[in-house]
Amino acid sequence: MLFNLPFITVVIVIGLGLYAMLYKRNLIKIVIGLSLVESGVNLFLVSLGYRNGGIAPIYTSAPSTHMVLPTPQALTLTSIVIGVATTAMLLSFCVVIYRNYGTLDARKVRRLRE
Amino acid sequence: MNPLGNFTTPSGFWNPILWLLVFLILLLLAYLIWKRGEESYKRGTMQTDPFLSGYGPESKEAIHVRAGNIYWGFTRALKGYYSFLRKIHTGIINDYVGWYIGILALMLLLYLLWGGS
Amino acid sequence: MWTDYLIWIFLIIGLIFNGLGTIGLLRFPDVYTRLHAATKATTFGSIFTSLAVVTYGFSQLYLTGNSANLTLSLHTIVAIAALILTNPVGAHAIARAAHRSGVMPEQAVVDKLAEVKK
Amino acid sequence: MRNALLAISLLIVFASLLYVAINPGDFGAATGEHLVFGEPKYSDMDDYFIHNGQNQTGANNIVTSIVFDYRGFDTLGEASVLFTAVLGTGVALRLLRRDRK
Amino acid sequence: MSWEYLVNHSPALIIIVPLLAAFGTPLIGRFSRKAMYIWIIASLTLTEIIAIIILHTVYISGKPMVYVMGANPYNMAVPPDSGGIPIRIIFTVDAFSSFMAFVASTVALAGGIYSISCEAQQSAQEKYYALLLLMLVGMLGMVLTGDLFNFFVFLEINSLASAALVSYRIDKGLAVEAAFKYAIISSIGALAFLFGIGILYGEYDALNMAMIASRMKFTDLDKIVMALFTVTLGMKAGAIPMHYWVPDGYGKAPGAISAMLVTASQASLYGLFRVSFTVFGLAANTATLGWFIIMLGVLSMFVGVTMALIQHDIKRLMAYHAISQTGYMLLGVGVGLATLGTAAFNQYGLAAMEGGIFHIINHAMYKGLLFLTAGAVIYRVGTSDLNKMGGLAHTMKYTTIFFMIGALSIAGIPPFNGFASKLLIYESVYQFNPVLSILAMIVSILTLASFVKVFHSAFMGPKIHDVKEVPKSMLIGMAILTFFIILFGLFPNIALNYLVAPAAKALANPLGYIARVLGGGA
Amino acid sequence: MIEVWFLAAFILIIWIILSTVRAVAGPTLPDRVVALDTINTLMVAIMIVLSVAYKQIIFVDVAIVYALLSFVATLYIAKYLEGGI
Amino acid sequence: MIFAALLQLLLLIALMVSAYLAIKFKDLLNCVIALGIFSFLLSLEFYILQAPDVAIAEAGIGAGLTTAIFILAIRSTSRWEVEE
Amino acid sequence: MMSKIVRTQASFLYTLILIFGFYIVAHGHLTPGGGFQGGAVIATGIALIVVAYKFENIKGWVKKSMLTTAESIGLLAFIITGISGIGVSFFYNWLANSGLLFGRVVHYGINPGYINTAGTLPIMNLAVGIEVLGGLGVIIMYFLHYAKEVK
Amino acid sequence: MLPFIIATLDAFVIYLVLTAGSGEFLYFWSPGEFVMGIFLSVIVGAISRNYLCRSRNYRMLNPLRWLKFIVYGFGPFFLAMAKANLDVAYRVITGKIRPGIVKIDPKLKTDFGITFLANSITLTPGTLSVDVDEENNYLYVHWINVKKGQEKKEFADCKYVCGNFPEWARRVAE
Repeated sequence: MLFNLPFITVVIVIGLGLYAMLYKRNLIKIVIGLSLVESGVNLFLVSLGYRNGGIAPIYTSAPSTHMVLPTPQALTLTSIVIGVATTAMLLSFCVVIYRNYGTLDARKVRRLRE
Repeated sequence: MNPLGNFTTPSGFWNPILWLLVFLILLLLAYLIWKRGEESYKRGTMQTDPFLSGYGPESKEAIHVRAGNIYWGFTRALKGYYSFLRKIHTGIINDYVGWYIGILALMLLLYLLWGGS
Repeated sequence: MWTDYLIWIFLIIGLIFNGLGTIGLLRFPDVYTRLHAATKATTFGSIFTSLAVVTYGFSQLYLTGNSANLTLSLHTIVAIAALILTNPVGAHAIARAAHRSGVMPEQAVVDKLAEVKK
Repeated sequence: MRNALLAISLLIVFASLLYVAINPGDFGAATGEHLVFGEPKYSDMDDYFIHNGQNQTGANNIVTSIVFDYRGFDTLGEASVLFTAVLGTGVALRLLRRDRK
Repeated sequence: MSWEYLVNHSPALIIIVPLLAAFGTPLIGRFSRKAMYIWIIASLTLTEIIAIIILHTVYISGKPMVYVMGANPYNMAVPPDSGGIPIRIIFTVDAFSSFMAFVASTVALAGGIYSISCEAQQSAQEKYYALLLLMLVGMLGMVLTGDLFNFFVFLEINSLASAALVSYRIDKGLAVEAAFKYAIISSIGALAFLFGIGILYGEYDALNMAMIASRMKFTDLDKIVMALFTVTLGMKAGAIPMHYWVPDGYGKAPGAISAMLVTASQASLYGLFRVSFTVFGLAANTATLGWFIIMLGVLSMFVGVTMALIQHDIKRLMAYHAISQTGYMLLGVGVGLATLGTAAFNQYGLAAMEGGIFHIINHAMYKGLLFLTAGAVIYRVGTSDLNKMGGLAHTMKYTTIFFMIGALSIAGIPPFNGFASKLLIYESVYQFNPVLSILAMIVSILTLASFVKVFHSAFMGPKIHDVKEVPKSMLIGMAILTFFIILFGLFPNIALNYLVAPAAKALANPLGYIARVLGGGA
Repeated sequence: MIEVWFLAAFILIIWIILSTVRAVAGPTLPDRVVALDTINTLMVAIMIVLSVAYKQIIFVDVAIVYALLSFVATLYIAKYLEGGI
Repeated sequence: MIFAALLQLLLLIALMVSAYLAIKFKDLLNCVIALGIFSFLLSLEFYILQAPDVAIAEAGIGAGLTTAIFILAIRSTSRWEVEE
Repeated sequence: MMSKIVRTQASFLYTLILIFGFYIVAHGHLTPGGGFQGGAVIATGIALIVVAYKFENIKGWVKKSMLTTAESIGLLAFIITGISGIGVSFFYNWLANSGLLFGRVVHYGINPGYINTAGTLPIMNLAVGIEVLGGLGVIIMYFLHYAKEVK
Repeated sequence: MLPFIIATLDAFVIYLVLTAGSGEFLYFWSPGEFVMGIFLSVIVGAISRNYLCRSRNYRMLNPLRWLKFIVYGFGPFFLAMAKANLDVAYRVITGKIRPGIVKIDPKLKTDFGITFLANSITLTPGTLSVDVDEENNYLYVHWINVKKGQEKKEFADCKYVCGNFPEWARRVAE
């Protein structure tokens, strides 16, 4: 019914993130692009595990036992924490680079080349 | 499984101990030949200094060939190649990602068109 | 059951006020007036939609006796409390920050705070 | 030149990922090897978790029982990643002597 | 009983020991620095011992060890009531894995001992050592695990710890720039890897490599997954068009970390081989993949070495050599992959793979040694610019000897270990395609040339710097690696028969791997 | 009865999208923050409503987390604008 | 059930729009706000896909802490994407 | 420093966020949530305190060393809980269905959720919660210190 | 010690509200929840004691004040809020506004009182507290419809701005 729309959204979000990583010159913008890609992958994992009409994989007083697949959710949890860790570290690098170079422009942050 | 034995390669074998023995014998031979050389030279006298048409030798720091000058001819000969290499090493992070994406795209094309069983 | 009608009423009130808040957010001229619309109306609307849920929970508790519905109602009440505690402070912080960052109220007849600043 | 090549490769990658995402069954074609939203093809591993997770670990929340029991080792790795990131942030943002005001 | 217990649980213990040490290090480092050193070295040594135990066990039994996290009993890969599917995270330790684990722990031990003097002046040392241990954990996990998502997690640990360690010398911001680039590129790679895992999960509802391999149908989606995996792991290994982070990262990291980064790259290479042989090897026609890897390898060899010739920064030069040497391994294993399943495989493909795999251990050892000597030089001279060096052989005798051994080894001069593996690669690749072999030899010559350059400009010539020999712990670190170089150089049979041949056979036999995991309990 | 809750959620998400318009258009930064704040509040409402729609009482916890935490992000932006931090 | 599907449709469209916004603006603070909105919407999407664990994690980490870290980082660097 | 209103309200909300975070941590095996989510909520509470007050005050109240200690201790507790099952295998859940602490037997099907279940899972949840609150909190503190102390 | 006990009890009460309906023994709470709640509350109390009772002001311990608070919350406050929303609705539809920022002097002394008042003001008709004077507790209020004549005065009349909320704030908080 949804024409795989969640997957298509995932791909568009990943595409936007990759676009930002390729064409934007600001380092923080690149980090934002990276976190977009990562959110896209997370959404991909969760929507892989969805079963039509399923309920959350938790036994409570809900009547049904037709549940969505739990494994992708566990994987996504791991992925989210890894994502925030990566983002924090990259941003700390950005801060130090700005302090030493006085800029965040990728075209100027290239003292290492050849 | 003799650790000292030789191992076979697709077209032969290799035994480092044997090689080492041969090498040592050759070294001995070389030493003997060297020993037979002129013995009248004395170290530390004028005899061992280079003769530069009367001028004294330059200071040692000056004659030390710096790293940037070694293989100058080689790099000069391959100038076009090296200028290309220097051009693609931009050091811009976007290009790093770009190369990755480019190779990924190439690979995807390759696999989707030719790869597979 | 009569609670169904109550739920309907609550939901409709909530949705209308939320919508009014959103429209106010779009229509008003400057940050402060938008904050008026956004904070008051959406908080009020959300409280009413949540009250519908609380009503539902209690009615189900009465009907079925399942204590899970009590949890539903209590948690919703906690959520309402959290909303009431956070939203006005957030609005206040935004307003203050906006004023300090130099966004002046439009069409203002008086601005005592700006006078103090000078 | 550079931008054109980049755009082409981005498009290729995008198209390939879109190929993953689009289910031809929606448009009348034969499916079978494509991902379909809402209808996973195999689900034996997850059905095992759903049916036995509660008995074996005693947790009502199957996700938690996966995160901490069946795949607990992943969680250890994840915690280590967070630890690593904290250490990395600390290393990068440590104050050298000359940095102090 | 306890010995057997230790052996049985060694795949878990090898992860637990360094991880526990890493978690404890910040606490201990707060009290006493000396206690922290002892703690670090003890844990690294223990890890090394366990690695040797695993190596021995796998060699003796001749089949992969299986360790299931959280199962009762520990080796029950497939629960009886599950209908033949693995549920938990399974560590599958075959010969190749155990051998990589040995390499990683050896280099880490050398690096740890080396760092004690080398980083003595820096602040935040407890973080440094904790990160070093975590990096080791990442490598060990990557090589030991049999689960794709777990591989991803350890890949991330490895990447983040490496990036953090690269940025350790934040002085001028150069190291941080390198670390930023490395972290960005490895994160995007890891996300691509995760996306691939997601596709595989969606298709086959499994995360275990053996399970996926047994269900593999090689549809179009799997081709996309294969592209994502190979490109990502190739990038992490430093193959050429995606190598840009390598000179930055290797060049700016502290000495011991450069040596460990080499091993980290080898671990990624392991992942590449594991994925392409075990996961895709059964269903896919691997000729395309093999040729692709060969092309990457040849490009890496040639471009790497020619770029190295014009460098005047000692560590960047070595980093380009690392790329070039990675090319050899890709070449060797690529030939094996291209011939997999044909009659030629037994003729020379297996030998090429052996050469490639043997080159991994040799490369890790001698490149590690070279980076350690470069670190020693920088430690004393204070600069990494070759133009400002000279005459170090006058005072730093041991360092010079170590450097010579490393340089001769990397250039493939007999009797050091580089020769043995290169010989295997040359001969087998010659039978596959003579041009490639000749190219490989040319690259070897150029390697020698560029190390002559380093040797000449840094160690020969008049005495410019008035420096002393480096402290003892750095020498010990270098000596450990030198010992293995000479050992494997003089007795290549030890390595070949005990380590490399089982590894190559294990890699070439995905069916055995699958059967070991899925074929029931003990 | 279930349809009612879904309908309510649907209407609420229309309001969210309308608020996103302010986030797009908002001339100044505080305007966008106001839009963010509005979206948060509406989101809490949606979550509470949907938890009944899905008959899952435990889903309300997510809404509480939302209500408590979204506020922190607002405060950070506000403090930046004040020139604090 | 038609409303459930429509709800998800609108949500996904909003998700795409906010992702676009997050990379469109020149003022990085605006980007961060858009990223926050993206995180909220993503969390709601997780919620609708019956993954409350992930939704809580995304709400707590993605919406709360990541925004805070981004703003602290922007505070230490520069607010504008193109300097000068 | 934010205004007096924000500060006062933050002080109230701090307790609420903290206990709610711990509620999420402790009920990880029954309701959505767990160590990571609860830890993140608590860390956000710390971030709230950090943002509401002046930097000079925060330096005295929220200590980096305390947070890193919490992180290390949480991780050590987590891995030791994992190791405690090594009589059978690493990460073996030996407490589940044992009748001991957190060992109440649960059968397949719907139940209202008893906290005394799931064996080592609640212990691990608590350990991870402590770790995550320390880790994420100290990240915020690092950034804040760098922004303020470096010229 | 007192702050610790207060914080612990506060946390424990919230925990009990959150876990109500969990048990069979006390109908509302199971013994396990009780033990866990006490354990967690002690931790929370230890962490947050310095924040909850920052002002060392224990007036709010009086149960009478809680009663007043509840009466206020469901009585005048709720009515004012409903009125506020009708007001906003009116202004949204017609667009009739006459905004301005005025200063009021509510004559409150404690932090809690001023916070209470400011939050009430923000949620009630046509007003939004923008800033607060740290020493004198003056409130700066954004008024959406400034009454004619009020803009001239130094302090606007509380009666027009916020009705009798300052009285309530004094009753509850001071």
